[in-house]
Amino acid sequence: MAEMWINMGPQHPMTHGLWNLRVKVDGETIVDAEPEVGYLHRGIEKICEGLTYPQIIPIADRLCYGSSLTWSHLYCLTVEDLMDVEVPERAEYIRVMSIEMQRIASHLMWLAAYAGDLGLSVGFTYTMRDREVFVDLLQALTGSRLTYNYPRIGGVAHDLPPDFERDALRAVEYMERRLKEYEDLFEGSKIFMMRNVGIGILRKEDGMNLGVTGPSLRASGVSYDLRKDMPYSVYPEMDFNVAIHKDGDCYARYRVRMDEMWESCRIIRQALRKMPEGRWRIVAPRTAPAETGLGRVEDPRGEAVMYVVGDGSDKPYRLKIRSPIFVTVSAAPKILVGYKLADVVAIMGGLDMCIGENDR
Amino acid sequence: MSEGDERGRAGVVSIEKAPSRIDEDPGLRVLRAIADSFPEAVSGGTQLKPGVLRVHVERADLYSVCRNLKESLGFEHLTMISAVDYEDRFEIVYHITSYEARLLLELITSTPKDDPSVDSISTIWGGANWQEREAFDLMGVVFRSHPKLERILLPKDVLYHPLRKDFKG
Amino acid sequence: MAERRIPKPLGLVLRPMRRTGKQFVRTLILGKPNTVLYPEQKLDLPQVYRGKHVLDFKKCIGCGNCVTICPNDCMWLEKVEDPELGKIERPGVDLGRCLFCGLCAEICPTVALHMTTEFELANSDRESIKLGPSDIRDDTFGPTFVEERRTRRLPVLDLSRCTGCEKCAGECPEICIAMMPIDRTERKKPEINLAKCNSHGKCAEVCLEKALVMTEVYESYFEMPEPKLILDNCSGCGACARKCPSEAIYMLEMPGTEKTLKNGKKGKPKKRAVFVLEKCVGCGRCYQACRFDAIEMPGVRE
Amino acid sequence: MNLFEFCYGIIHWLVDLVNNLWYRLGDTLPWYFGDFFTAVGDFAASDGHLTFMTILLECIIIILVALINVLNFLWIFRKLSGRILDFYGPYYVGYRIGGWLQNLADGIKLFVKEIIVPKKADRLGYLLAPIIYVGSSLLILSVIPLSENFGLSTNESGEYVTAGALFALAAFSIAPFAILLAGWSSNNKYTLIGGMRSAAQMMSYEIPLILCAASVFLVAGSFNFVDIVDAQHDIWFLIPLFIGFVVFLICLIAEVEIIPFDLPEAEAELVEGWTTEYGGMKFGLFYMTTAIRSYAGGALATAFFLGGWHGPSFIPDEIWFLIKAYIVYTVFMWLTWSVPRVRIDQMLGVGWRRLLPLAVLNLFIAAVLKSGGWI
Repeated sequence: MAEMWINMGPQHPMTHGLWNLRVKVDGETIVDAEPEVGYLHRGIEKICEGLTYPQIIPIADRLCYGSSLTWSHLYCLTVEDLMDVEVPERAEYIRVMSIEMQRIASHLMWLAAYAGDLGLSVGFTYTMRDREVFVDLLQALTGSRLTYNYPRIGGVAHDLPPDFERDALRAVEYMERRLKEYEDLFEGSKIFMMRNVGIGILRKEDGMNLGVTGPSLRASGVSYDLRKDMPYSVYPEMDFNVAIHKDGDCYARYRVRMDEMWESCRIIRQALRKMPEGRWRIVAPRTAPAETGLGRVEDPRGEAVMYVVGDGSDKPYRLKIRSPIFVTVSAAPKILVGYKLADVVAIMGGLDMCIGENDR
Repeated sequence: MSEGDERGRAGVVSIEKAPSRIDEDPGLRVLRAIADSFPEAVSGGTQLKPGVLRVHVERADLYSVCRNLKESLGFEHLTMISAVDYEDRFEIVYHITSYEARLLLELITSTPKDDPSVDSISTIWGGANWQEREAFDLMGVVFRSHPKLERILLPKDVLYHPLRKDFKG
Repeated sequence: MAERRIPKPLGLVLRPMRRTGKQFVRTLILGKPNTVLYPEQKLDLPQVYRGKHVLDFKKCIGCGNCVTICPNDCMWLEKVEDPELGKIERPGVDLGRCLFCGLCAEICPTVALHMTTEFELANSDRESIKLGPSDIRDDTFGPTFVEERRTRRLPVLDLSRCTGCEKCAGECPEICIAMMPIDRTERKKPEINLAKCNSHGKCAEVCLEKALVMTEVYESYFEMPEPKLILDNCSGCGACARKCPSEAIYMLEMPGTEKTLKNGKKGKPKKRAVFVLEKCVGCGRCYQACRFDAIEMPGVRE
Repeated sequence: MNLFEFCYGIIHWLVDLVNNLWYRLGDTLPWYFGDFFTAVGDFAASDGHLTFMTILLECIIIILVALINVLNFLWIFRKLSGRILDFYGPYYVGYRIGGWLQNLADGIKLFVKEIIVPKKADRLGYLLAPIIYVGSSLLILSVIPLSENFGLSTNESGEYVTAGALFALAAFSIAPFAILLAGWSSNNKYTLIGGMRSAAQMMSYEIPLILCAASVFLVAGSFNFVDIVDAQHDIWFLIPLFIGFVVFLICLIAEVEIIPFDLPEAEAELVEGWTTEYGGMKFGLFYMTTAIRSYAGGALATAFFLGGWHGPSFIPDEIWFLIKAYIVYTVFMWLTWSVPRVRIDQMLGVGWRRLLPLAVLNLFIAAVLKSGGWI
């Protein structure tokens, strides 16, 4: 068969969201790939220039449907850096706990999508079912199921609801039981290992050069986790490990995310134990000085950065968002070439795409 | 490191004021190294807070400074490229990370309004490729000798650069 | 980090089949599947859930802060006539544009706007999801809602009753009240430093005219803009005082500005606006009402 | 009484009923009309006509039974997958009978949809493909008897097609042609790749499948279903030919195209594979045919390895056969929901490198057993 271009997207079951991966195949083997993005460009950076600082928080939630809390948290961190706001300690702990819950929920959603891509329907429904536990917790905490709008500049919106601690611990225990089940379900199956081990290898040098971050980079053997390396919030107080794997293939990426879920469970326990009493919110200033602020967090998908320029008014002059997936996708051709057509879903699924933050 | 030290801006130290501590702090050491290698191109090196540095660089020397940063100072990861449209200039801000030293360097270069162009650094950091395309797409900054400087988020036939301040709706 | 147990896929596909078999037995024999059969069964939603809005007409003062904070411009103020409350302005919500972010309920200075757990809001046309003030009115919802925001008992000043006797300033144990003269009116008003006040209530006790009354005030998490009067531009028309939803603006006469009429008598003196900023909710409606550029409000969206 | 006798009785009764009228007309009308009616009556009462009509009626009954089975299969498929995947499955349509009517409702819905042919598709091939696919799959069912008495036979003694099993396997392997035709004529890259994959897959899994069947034929000494099942009266072939059974099941999964071997319609990479361009009832036919082929596969496995309709006599033979076929299908479904999809090269590797040697080994075992006289 002659070489031909195949459009995988913008409306295709492989693409989680609106984007287009054009692959050139020779028979079943990929010889070239070219991602095309921008189908979901909403101009959030421009929208934010016309909104006041508190109004942007719900907009920042809309950046990523998988882990919206991380983005509003990042936005609040950035603006607090710009305004020099000191956040109460209880708020910091609540934030850390909630974004770790969000990380678990996001990774479970990734696992669900990944399993669905590989054709493992059971993986899809079981993980989505267990994600529901954490979504319910976050709903009880924040009042919404997907776009939480929970962090505020100078704290968080609500205090913990009654009995939250008990429910959270129960959920964490449940999750740890479930994670073992997933290991049986995924790694226990020969076919899953056949589809993953040795597929889509991203070498360490390539990953570092191409700016890949997050689990995808850690799966290649680079220990770069902002929670450890450049700690923000109360992460220095937490005892956790950075999940690293050295192979750089799809299995390593899967493994890193699974390990991160274990570590997140640990962090949630610690945060609940160490949670101090006190205020969870302070009054934030309305206007920001004419300086720049920078916030960086470890998103479930990688290193998320916001850079905000204030001009003395109550609206940001410029808000730049660094999406981890945007950079990771640009590395996709490097990973894809040489593998089979069916591996595209495993590789791209393993990178955990989120087009909302990618196109902004 | 206590939380107050980490967050507050009280730790802003310029190189000239505290020469005795240069060798203790890795950030200041990096600032000094940059300033030594490119005495004319680099100005205003400050440490905003522990682990975050800021350096202004002339746009003509941007490429060589970046090459030096990657090859001798161990800044292996380009985090972000952001372009800001000020009233009198465009500022292109590069956030560059060093995995080893745990440093973030904010490299700022500015271009005049009528000629928003800088050298592309996508040959140094491959991750700069798409970010430069994005900056070109949304802000209209031209990156010279970029391998494929096309619009990326907007359709190919759009005539404007929406993040510029003179673009209204 | 420590290597975790990685199961060897020895049984080819038996291990996952065992898991699914367990699940099968669990759902088929031992219990029901996890699904919630939606129209018959519904999830229990927490109180903080952000669903449809309800507005307590009696608590609402019509300040429009909710309209200002809304990121999507989906709220508006509408004039309604109520048999009890008279001609008032109350907000409406366009649910077709609403983000359900809850900022409107959060900023409400009198906790009149809430979001309920009602989420079945779909309708067949766009006009019917545009809810006017009467559609979201529910005066009975407020008491059932546990408000998280704290209240403080604060002295609230009614300037029209104040005689400037300075008793309150003398009584305050925290010395947070200072009598400040009001320009060109030959009167004084107590300025209360709310940050220092710890709700003793002594000032209200000694006030003979009941100008200072201790009232429960919800504390706000938002720093609101404060109006500034440019006295030279003020014509004394009183438009701002009529518009002010929290009655924080008083029109005081300025002695010595009377015009001499033709018959030699003196007319009425000119008036000026005086702000009691402790009561201000920062809505900026005075700024919009003023046609003489006498009020500055830094940072209010045009 | 077997099915032929049953149908013959019905037809005979019907012809008698109508012939009353015919002969009376022949008697009363003038000669030139009367002769004609008498001749019609004579023709209707002739042996050839009666046998032909009997076989037609048999076909209709068998297709009806098969379609009801297919509905059952789809219902089991959806209900079982619901239970395994932790949701309810069909629930409201036919609430009292566990949502059984859901498939009927879906069928009606698909049936009233517009027939759309893509503009650049090859019209003839595009429309012919579902017909070939369904037709060939129904052909399989025509020769599989549910018991000694329930099957398509052409004479009163109830003998079935002599080489029925061979015919069934032959009809089973017409499908790749239809799939390739569908994939090619749709003029779409996904369908093309899906069709190619399907052809490669079915051809490579055909060989172990037939080798396993051959071991059964060898041991039973016949191509006839009744003989094969009778040969299992003492011991099911499952026990001596266990390897063959496992290989046969795996090959059946590949032939039926369900996960883990549903590469031709791998939805994550090829949208819907070779059925991408098909909509409405054409898609419905494909969907239904998957169930027909599952049923056929289960029936073949039952007849070849699981002792056919043998079982304790408190349940009728036909029901025993169906129960076994359903259990085979249930195991398919269980496996389907537990594992991901394999890749095409891995799949072909498994087919040629693992299953083919195993099938040959199984044939060897069968030959040894047969020649040793142990079975």
